[in-house]
Amino acid sequence: MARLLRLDEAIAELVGDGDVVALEGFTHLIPVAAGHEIIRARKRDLTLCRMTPDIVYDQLIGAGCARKLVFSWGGNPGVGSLHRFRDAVQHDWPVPLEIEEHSHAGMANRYVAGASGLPFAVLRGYLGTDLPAQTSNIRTIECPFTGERLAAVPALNPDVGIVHAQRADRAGNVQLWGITGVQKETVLASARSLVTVEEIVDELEPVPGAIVLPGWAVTAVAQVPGGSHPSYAQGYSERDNTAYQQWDPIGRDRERFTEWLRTSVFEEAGA
Amino acid sequence: MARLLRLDEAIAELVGDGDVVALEGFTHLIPVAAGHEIIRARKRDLTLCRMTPDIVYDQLIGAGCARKLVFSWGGNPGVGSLHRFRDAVQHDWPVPLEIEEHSHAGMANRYVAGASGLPFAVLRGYLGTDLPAQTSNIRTIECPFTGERLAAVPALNPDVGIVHAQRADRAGNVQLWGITGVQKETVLASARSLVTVEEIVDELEPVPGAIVLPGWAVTAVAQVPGGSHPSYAQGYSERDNTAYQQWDPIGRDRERFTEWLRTSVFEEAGA
Amino acid sequence: MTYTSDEMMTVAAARALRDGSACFVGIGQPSAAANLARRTHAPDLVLIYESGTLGAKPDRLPLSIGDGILAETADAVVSVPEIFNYWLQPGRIDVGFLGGAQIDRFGNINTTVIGDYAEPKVRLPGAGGAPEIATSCREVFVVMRHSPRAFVAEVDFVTSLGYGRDGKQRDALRPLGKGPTRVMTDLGVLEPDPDTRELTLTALNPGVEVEQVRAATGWELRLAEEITVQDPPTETELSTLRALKEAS
Amino acid sequence: MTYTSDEMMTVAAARALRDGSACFVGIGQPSAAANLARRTHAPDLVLIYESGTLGAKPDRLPLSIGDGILAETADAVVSVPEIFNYWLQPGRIDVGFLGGAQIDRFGNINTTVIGDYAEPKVRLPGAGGAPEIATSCREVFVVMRHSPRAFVAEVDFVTSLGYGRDGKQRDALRPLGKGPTRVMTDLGVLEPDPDTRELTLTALNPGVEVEQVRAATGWELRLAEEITVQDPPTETELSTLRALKEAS
Repeated sequence: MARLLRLDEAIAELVGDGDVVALEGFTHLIPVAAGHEIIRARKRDLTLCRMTPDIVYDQLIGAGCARKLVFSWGGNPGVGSLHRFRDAVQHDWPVPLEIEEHSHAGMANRYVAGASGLPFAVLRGYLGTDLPAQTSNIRTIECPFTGERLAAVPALNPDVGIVHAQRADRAGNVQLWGITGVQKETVLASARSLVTVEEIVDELEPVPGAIVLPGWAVTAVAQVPGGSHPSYAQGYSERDNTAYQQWDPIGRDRERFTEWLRTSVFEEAGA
Repeated sequence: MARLLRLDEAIAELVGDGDVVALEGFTHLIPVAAGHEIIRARKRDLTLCRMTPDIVYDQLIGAGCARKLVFSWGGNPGVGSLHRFRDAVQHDWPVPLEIEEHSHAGMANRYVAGASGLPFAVLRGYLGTDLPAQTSNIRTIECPFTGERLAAVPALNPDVGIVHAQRADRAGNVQLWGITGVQKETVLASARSLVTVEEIVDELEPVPGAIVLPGWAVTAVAQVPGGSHPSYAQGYSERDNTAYQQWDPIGRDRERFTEWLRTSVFEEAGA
Repeated sequence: MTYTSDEMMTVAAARALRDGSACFVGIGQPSAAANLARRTHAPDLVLIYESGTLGAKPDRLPLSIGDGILAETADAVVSVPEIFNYWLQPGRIDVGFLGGAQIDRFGNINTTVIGDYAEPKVRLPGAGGAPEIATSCREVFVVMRHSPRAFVAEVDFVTSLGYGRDGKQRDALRPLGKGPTRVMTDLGVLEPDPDTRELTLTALNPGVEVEQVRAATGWELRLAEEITVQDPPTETELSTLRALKEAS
Repeated sequence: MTYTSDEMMTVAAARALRDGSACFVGIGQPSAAANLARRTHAPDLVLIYESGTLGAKPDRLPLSIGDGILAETADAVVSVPEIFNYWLQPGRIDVGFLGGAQIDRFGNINTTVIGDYAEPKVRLPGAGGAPEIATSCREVFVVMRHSPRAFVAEVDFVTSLGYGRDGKQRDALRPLGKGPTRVMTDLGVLEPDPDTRELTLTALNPGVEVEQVRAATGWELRLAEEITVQDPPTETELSTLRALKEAS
């Protein structure tokens, strides 16, 4: 059974310096509050994994938590670039950032292999692209039946997988619906997992389209209402598109960003 | 968009002699009526695929429709053996039956590879068993990252995949719930697909736990209420456990079976 | 209360399940044992059926691994590929139950064929989920009735790996799981010898003599240094088991 | 009605979509085009977004590929691994839309980096779904604004395969899909030459001169034997497009 913890307790206990950490959520249900708690806890040298690093990863990178980023698309969706990410890659600010880059299909299959207890996954991917030249984590494999050559990627098994969900019951069974992305795979691929939820309820009423992660497959659950803001939790909140736009000028400027960190993360009470 | 056909039209059009045909449904939602229609249509030389061949496969084999069976567990669940299957394997009656045998994990992954457009699937399977010695369709593959050796099985891509579901709308969008087994993979892995449904409705009301197969990914839908009897359709019918027990003495005896075929399949009006 | 040797076997299997563990359940004896455990000492036992039901809580014994009551009472229902790939394969499941037509002295199990594969004396149902249950669950409990035809020196076909035909193959192949740690029968309990992996008598059911077990075993059965006698079923165990069966 | 060159580009992309086909949609221009098509000549167009929504029917333009309105209106919502493995990879999807920072004369697209990968001048978002959209969709439509910085002789980085750096690589690698069959810009339409695969001007937007397109193209642009002029947006197309945008 998952343990019910406060967010700050959970991050303190589950995330260690140098860990491989994945915060997933595909536009929907992004665990932003958990990311901010990682910044507040001043975790360092993390290898951050995420298919679509967006503003919470820009913030983690700008705050100096990350040593490496494993990803497939980094941007502020519908707005533009991630300036903290660019600054780290192009100017090593505040610390150098190593990158390992995949396609979405490659990343998704890395999580699938991780969740499946397999060392690698096979896909029709990366064909004719320059991506395999930049990492040793994209290789080819031959079909033992047809001889055809396909792409192979290694399993991704984070030390800690963090996702946000609509709700959990007191045994830590987690229920999420709407766009469910790669959250199940992230939790199952990770050695430890944390799910932040909008609310903890006595009973999980069935919801069409919902998936349930059994509590015995989750390490910890923390109740963090609004924990995905400015992303959204279907049935609980709407995406705050303005916040995504407002991030752009903050992220562009080191000073404004530093000020934002101070006022919006460090001086904010822990969730 | 899937075409809405009568069951007899659909079988006549979609299933050809010599085809590779999969009827799937894991205890729940077994497309029994479609199997009987294949018998009535006197299809021959089929390669029949199914994880759990049970009484409808016993009937198809006894009726002489099959040349080969690809499977992972053949029995009358909770009752005993499949006597028509045994008679075919042990005494070539009514025709010889070649078999290709896998584990459930192997079969499920063959469908997954088929649905994914990959030539093979990788699994931790068959370790230390005598199964790989009996087929060329279980091989080993080496992880290109760790060097570890794992099992590989080829994709299963039937000519025709047949499943039963609770309902469809008029565009052929199919909805099923409860134990959904390997039905999605079967439909997606097959060149042509037929879904028999309890009812055709104007609108598919969302149901917790339901999956939907879009009509454009399905070839044909046929309305066949009770089409999974003596299996069941959750929300529509209960499993007829007595019928499974009653099958045992019929299946044991060639004459009784032949009589059963005549009265219960051939003389029955097409659905 | 009087009880049958089958009931003793089921009760022994139930007792072996730790509360809070996750158990991959087949139909028949294993399902009865797991459901009995959940209703007695192990209320938080997680029952997983290969049909894709995680955390099923049936109030009667399911009649098949795809019984509707499993889906209706489960914490989650997933596809069959998912149950094998995401749940069984990575080693998340503590205990897998297996049975079969034959088991040999190194715990290998045959559910495929008696006689030659190409010219079978008896064609059995086949592998089902067993090969991967045998290697991916952290440990395997076997429940089978004792007889010389079932407990054989060497199985005709290895459907599920125990410790291998020589007792050493498993250690060489290094699957995730430990393999069959306990074989519970209508006569007693066999466990693999820590060194040779040979199944060895470690416990007797009440009223059973060692000689009876020897006579029902197709190889020269060795005895553990200490052989215990299992407690008979309690009244609660028996009445709970019978109520579960009657409800079906 | 007056219209912008961007509106002409979106309308051209919408017109290229056949009714009843399945379309893998990215955000921005492609989403506008696909939704416009569904509201005009292609009511049965199936919109698929990489967030896992199959058959989404939004009544406004979604603001991201994970906009809640996509899940709420979809025929089915599947996981991200499933959308790539079961739906994109096997070649079920007729048309994939791509755009990018750079496209070269053989239709290769760069969304990764301007300059050297290790020492980038500009670090771009990266690949996303594009590499597999480029090879697994039956054909690819590209929507991009014309400029010499975007339409380059050779891309700095091949994120998504067009016809390869030499125009021949695609035929050697033999992916499922045909590749970029049509590049729709704010000036006109380029299509690959059937022999050389070089992108060639086949149509002009109304009021655009060939010289303008040449000037906006970073390689010596060849002209098809016959160059058509596209019809301007109809009133219906324009008002529908604007209504979709205003609703967002």
